[in-house]
Amino acid sequence: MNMPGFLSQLVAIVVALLLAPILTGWVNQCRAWMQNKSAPGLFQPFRLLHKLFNKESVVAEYASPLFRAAPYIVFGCMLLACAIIPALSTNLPLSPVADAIALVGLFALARVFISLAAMDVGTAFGSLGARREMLIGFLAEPALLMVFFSASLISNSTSLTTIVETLAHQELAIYPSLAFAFVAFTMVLLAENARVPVDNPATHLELTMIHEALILEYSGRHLALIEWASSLKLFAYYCVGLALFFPWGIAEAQAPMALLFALPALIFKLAIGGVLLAFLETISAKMRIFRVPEFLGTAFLLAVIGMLIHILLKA
Amino acid sequence: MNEFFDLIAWGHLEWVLIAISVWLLIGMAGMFALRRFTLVARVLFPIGGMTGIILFGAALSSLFSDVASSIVLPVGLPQLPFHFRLDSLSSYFLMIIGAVSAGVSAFAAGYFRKGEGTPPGLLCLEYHLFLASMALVVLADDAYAFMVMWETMALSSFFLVTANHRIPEVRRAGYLYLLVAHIGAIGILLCFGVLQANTGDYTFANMRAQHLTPVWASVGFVLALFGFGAKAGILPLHIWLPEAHPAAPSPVSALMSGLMLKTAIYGVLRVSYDLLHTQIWWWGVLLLALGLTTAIFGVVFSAVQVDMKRLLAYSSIENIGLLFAGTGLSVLFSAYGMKPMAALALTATLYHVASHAFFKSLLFICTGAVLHATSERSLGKLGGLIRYMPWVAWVTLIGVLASAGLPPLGGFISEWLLLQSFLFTPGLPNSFLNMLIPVVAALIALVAALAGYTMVKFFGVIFLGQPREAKLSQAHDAGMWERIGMGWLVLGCITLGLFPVQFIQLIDPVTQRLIGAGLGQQVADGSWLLVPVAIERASYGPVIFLLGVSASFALAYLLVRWFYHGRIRHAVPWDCGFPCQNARMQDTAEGFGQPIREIFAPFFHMEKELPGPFDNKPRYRVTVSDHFWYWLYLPIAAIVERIARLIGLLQQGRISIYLLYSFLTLIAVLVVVTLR
Amino acid sequence: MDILLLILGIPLLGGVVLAFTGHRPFARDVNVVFSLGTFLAACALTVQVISEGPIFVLNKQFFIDPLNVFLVTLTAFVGLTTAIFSRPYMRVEQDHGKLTPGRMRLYHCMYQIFNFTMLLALTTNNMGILWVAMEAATLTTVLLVSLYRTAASLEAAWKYFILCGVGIAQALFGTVLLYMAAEKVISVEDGALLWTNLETVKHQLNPDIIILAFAFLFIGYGTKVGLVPMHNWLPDAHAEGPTPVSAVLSGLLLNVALYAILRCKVLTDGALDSALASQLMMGFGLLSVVTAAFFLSRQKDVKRMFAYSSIEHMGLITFAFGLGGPIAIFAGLLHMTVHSLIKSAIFFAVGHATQKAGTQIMDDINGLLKVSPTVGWGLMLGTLAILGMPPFGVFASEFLILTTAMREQPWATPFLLLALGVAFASIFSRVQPMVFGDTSVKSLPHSPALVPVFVHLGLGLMLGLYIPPYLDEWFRQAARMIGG
Amino acid sequence: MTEFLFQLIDLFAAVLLMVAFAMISQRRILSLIHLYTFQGVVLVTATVVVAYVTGQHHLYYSAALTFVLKVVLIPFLLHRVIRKLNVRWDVEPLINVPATMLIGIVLVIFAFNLAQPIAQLSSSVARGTLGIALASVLLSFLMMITRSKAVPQVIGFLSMENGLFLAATAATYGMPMIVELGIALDVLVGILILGVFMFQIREQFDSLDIRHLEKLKED
Repeated sequence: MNMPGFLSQLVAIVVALLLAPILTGWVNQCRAWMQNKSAPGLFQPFRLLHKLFNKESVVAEYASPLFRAAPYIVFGCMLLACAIIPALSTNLPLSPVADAIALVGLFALARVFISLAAMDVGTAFGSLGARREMLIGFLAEPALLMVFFSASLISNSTSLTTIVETLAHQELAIYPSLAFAFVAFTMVLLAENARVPVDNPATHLELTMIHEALILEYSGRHLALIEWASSLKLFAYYCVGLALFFPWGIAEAQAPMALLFALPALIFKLAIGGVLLAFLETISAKMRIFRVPEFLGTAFLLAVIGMLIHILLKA
Repeated sequence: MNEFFDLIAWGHLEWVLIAISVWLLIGMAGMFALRRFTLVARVLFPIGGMTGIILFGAALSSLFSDVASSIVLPVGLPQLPFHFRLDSLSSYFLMIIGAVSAGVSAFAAGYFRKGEGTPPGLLCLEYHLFLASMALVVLADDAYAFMVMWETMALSSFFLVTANHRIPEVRRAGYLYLLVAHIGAIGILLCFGVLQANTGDYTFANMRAQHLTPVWASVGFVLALFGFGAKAGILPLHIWLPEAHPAAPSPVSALMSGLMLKTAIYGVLRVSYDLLHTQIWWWGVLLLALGLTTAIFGVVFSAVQVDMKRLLAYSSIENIGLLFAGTGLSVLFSAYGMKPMAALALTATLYHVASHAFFKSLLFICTGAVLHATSERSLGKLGGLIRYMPWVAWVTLIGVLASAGLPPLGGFISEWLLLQSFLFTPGLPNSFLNMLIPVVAALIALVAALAGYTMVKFFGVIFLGQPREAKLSQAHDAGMWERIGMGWLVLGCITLGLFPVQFIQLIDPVTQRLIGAGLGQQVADGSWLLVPVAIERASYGPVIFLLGVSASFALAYLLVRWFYHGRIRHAVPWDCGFPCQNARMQDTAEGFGQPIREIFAPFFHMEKELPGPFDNKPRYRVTVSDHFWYWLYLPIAAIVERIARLIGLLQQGRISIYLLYSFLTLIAVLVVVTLR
Repeated sequence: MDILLLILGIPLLGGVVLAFTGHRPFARDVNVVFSLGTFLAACALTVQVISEGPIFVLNKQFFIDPLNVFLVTLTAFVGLTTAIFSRPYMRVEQDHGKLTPGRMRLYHCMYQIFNFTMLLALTTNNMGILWVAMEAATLTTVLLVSLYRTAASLEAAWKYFILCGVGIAQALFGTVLLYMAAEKVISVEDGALLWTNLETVKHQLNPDIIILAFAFLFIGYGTKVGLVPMHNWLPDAHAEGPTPVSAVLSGLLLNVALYAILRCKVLTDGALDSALASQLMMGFGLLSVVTAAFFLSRQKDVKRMFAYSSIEHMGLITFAFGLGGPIAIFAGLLHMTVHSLIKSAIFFAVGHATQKAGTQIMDDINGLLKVSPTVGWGLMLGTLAILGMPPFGVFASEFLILTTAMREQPWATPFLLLALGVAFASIFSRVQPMVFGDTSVKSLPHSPALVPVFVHLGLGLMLGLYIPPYLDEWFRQAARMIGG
Repeated sequence: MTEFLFQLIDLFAAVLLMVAFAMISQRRILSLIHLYTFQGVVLVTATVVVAYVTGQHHLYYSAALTFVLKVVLIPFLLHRVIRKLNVRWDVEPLINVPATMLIGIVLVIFAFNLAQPIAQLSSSVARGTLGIALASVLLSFLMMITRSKAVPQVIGFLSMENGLFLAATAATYGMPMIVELGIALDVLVGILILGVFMFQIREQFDSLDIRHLEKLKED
């Protein structure tokens, strides 16, 4: 692979690793502000990770190797995901490795492993969490896929870079289909990243928790990896959303220098996105677990309708 | 590589036939060593596995040198001796049969135990007869040979299913299976009756030469769909499948699910692409609709099963549905003359044929191993086996990932290709179909995701968590032969997952032959990237994908160790500080299926038994069964019963009445002949 | 001394001999010996026909042509195997006190005479003699059916006699009309009833008379074929008679009756311009197939069930002949052959099974595989074969019939599909528990004679995979003759 | 003279038909047998006349055969049977007599319509009687259907055979001799067997009412 390509790839990965926890911290901070709480610092997540890494990790006595491997696998998946999503530049040598569909597959892989790990210890909460996680997954995945498809139908491609390039380059056009897709995508994002109204990461209440139940048995470095992975996941979703719906400012393959302008653009977009997310989380209330299928079903339908509209209006 | 193939390029068909006859000989040998267990299990079955590999090699090489060779055996009907022909389509399926059967035979060598109902020699005979007839079905080049082999396949597998016929359920399952198979076979037979077009010449060559009117062609196609659908377990002819697969010994279920169902796909392809020249668009729609309905039905049902083999059986129904959908899409495309798209869809289908063959037989033999270790089939009584049989567990995990359609394994690639081909459909001239497509794609995505759900349940409940029964701690890991078989199949799954480019080169001749287009050239460019159309459009590189994940895995591992530490402490699980944990508190299989039951409630025919608020022995029971029993099969049975009763009234034993019948018949016939 | 007369003479002589010695213990072997003689003679005849072609003897009173040569051999063969089978079978029956020595004498005597009458019906060239032979066959089998002298067997025999007697009477009327039509064309001196003569002048026969004659002949002989709705005697006779008799009834007598119809059909088709005869045969054939299939699903008695299956198959064969065309008729002839082989094999196996279990009620017969694997497999394979599972010959013929019907008479195929499906479901659901599963009965003193079963099944298997060239040639010539 | 003889043949045929009707209406078994014998006599005479008119010598033989068989032997056997089993009592038909008669008349018309066109084609002098023959065959068939005791049923069977014989004579001056012999033999053996059966039925069911023979059926 050529040198600038390698460079931008490396930059993308490092940026992802660094920005992801900050994004999480930023979202928490905004939410705290909106809820009139005193906010933790922007770098709180890094401190948390550092603390956890330092702790020794306590593992259930009859946990299988799968349990200990899972965090690394999940982390790996999320890192790869961030590496192939054109957040800063479309000149990513790794990008052809996995297109939009493969990206969804990647998320699914991570989800399967974390759920299996949760079942491995064999506690009541673990299996409960695994079940709920898979329940959300099997509804969110197709919805996400449909979102990608309505973008792919416009750009006649499932490769993320091509999608971004086509969307970014053509003169400004209104895509109703993309509007639908955007709403759907937002709902999926909320569900996938364990956000209110689907899940509330801030509680360990048996009736409500999903993501927390999954990682209940983890501690120390394993927990740290998982936390990092989940913030990477949030970051990845943001980048996907930005790439699909606000692809402006992303550097082209031809112009390596554009990276310098791409980074501030990205940070700016992320910041706004964070505020919006915090806002959403603040105004909406946690819903009962059995309503989640309806929520995600709506997202799914919206995405499908988006595709239909595209085919109807050829736009 | 290729010069090696050139070396043995002479007479692929002969090689194939030699391999098949070796199988038959082994069967005969089993007949003579009826009760000599060690000989049968440790010698004959491994030889059968070897033969499978030979078949695999022969078929592979014939795929590379794409020349159809045929042979006529001096058996069969006088004017219609058995014709056999080895073209790319048949060699592709032969290759899969050979490869998969090799693994399954090796497993079977270690699987069959002493004193299980049928004597081992007989099992050996039926088993190898089954393999041989499957191979010959794919080879057959005239209707009679095809039908004979087809029914022999059904018959031998029936006897294998009923190997343990002391159990009434097994008998019932076998009966149901053979009945559906036979009725389906009659359908296929009638289809050939249409295709031969009154020439009285039943060779496929003649059928290819015929040019049928669209009406007759459609009649033939529908009959074929009925017949092959019955064998494949397409809705609503699927009921035999979830009965027969659990009843059969695991290697047999592996063969049935992994290979026999594929022969039905082969039949559909053979009829609709080879024997019939032109496709009509609504055939494709029909296939698509049936396939998707079946797929969703299958996956939803498999998600709520509590018997591990039933779960896999329903998942087979789901995969068959996907295969039919893919076929339907390619038929649709080729009906509109969009050859490259048709080739893409067909490639996806054939790829899935291969990967499903591997991972499903792998999963089935894994359940076999579990069954032997624990003698438990119900998920509710398993759990935690990864500690006692780690080998089987990890092998199963790979199968599960492949079956869940996750990258970087085989199942994902076929679904990926299928979805790619769906993204082409806006090119279709028919706008109504264009509208259809997003829905279809969405459904496929849904099915794939649900498959993931099911597979997590399958693996998690069997192997993870704590053992739900005390005896499970005595479970032993698989033996040598079983490991060899599993290892071989795992190898297949991984290869299919990591080297799609190379494997599509094998599918290329098939699509070239059937459709006249193929992905071979296109794909060959990016050797590590799978590029079906153009690099801008879509690409996927499993190897790099795997490398990426594992690299970051390793990186994270090392860095953590480097900057921090690797200290670890073992303790009782925390579980929110819950004091008294026991295995019964884990999610049961029913529990895991419950959300699906709630969401897809209309799919199921459920009987619930809920505890009242005040009963001191509260009991919760829910049984899920198939609507089609109550909508279709029981009514049919009732109607037949009623008609039979009415006809029975004809014969009430009074001789005067009998005489009256004859008398009236005589009068009637006389009237007829005089009025002529 | 002509071989043809030898074939007729041996069983007749056997009948006479056994009429005096039939009650002795060695009579069983004598019976086998005579049947063997008949069979050997038939083989010799076959060889002669293969070498020299059609034969006439006694100024054309008897003849052998492609249509009846294989039937003659088949009859002699099944007669032999049935005799072999009945050795241990009847011995056991006698031990059980079901039969007195006198009855054994009657049985052996009548068995030979019955063979004689069937061979006579097959080989005679004279339509009148054909009728006489058919009637005689009825009389002998009536005695055989009523052999046990139980109330049920008497009832069955009575019904058999009355129904078939009346039917046969219609056939006689038909024969008279045939004669009437014939004597206008052929002078009475050179045999106006000789089939060969009629066949040469069939185009000149008066259609009005011939069609009427055919109506009577079809009803008459059709009663013996067991076509619905004249079939009512058949299940009773099969169920209540001794099993060897059921075997020969199903395996041979029905064939011979159908053979008679075929002979008449050839003449009718020649005389008529319309295909009325074929339509009649198709209609009655289809009716029989469907009705019998539905009857099957309610049976409790195993022999009765297989009797209905015989009706079904006879219906199918009749339908095939009605269908016409070289392939369908070829298939019909093939089906006649294989059906008689397989069905008699099934009856052999069933006989042993019922003797073991001591009942004919299927619900009381379980786990044959456990008590005697050979009987079990014999029954299972036989059933699968008769249900049209390849590679047995039945499948070959059904394959040809159905594929031809699909393009010739598409309207009929749904009925056939339905009937075959119902028949499969009904029979197999009964037989499977009989063969499989567990049981507690113990085996019998005399070892069962299972060689016949497996020889028959083997032949049935062979005909599914390989048909000898001369047999094929006969089938084709016969098909040409019948197809006109 | 021959004219008169021809009319005589037709007269005999008519008598046969009448006898058939009489049999349907007749209730007493004994007189049924008498009627059967009488039918035989008429048949023989008719045959003789035809033989005389046409000079067909083999008709004399078959007439003699018929006489021996149907006028002497079979009636004698029947008499013995009913004396042994003493069943000379009345039998009530399943359908009452007038109805049967009506059906019979319809049958006769049907038979005539059926036979006329063919009879024209016959070269026989007695061609007119073909219809009558067919009619009496059908009538005996009807009788067998309606009667519910064994003996009348057998008699119906036999008189049907008579009708057939008449048909043979009328249409074609009788069948070839060999066939005639065969038929006669069959009839004789048949009646013997039936006789034996009647004794066994009697001892099994201690009655000759065939309504006891209804055990074998689909349930």
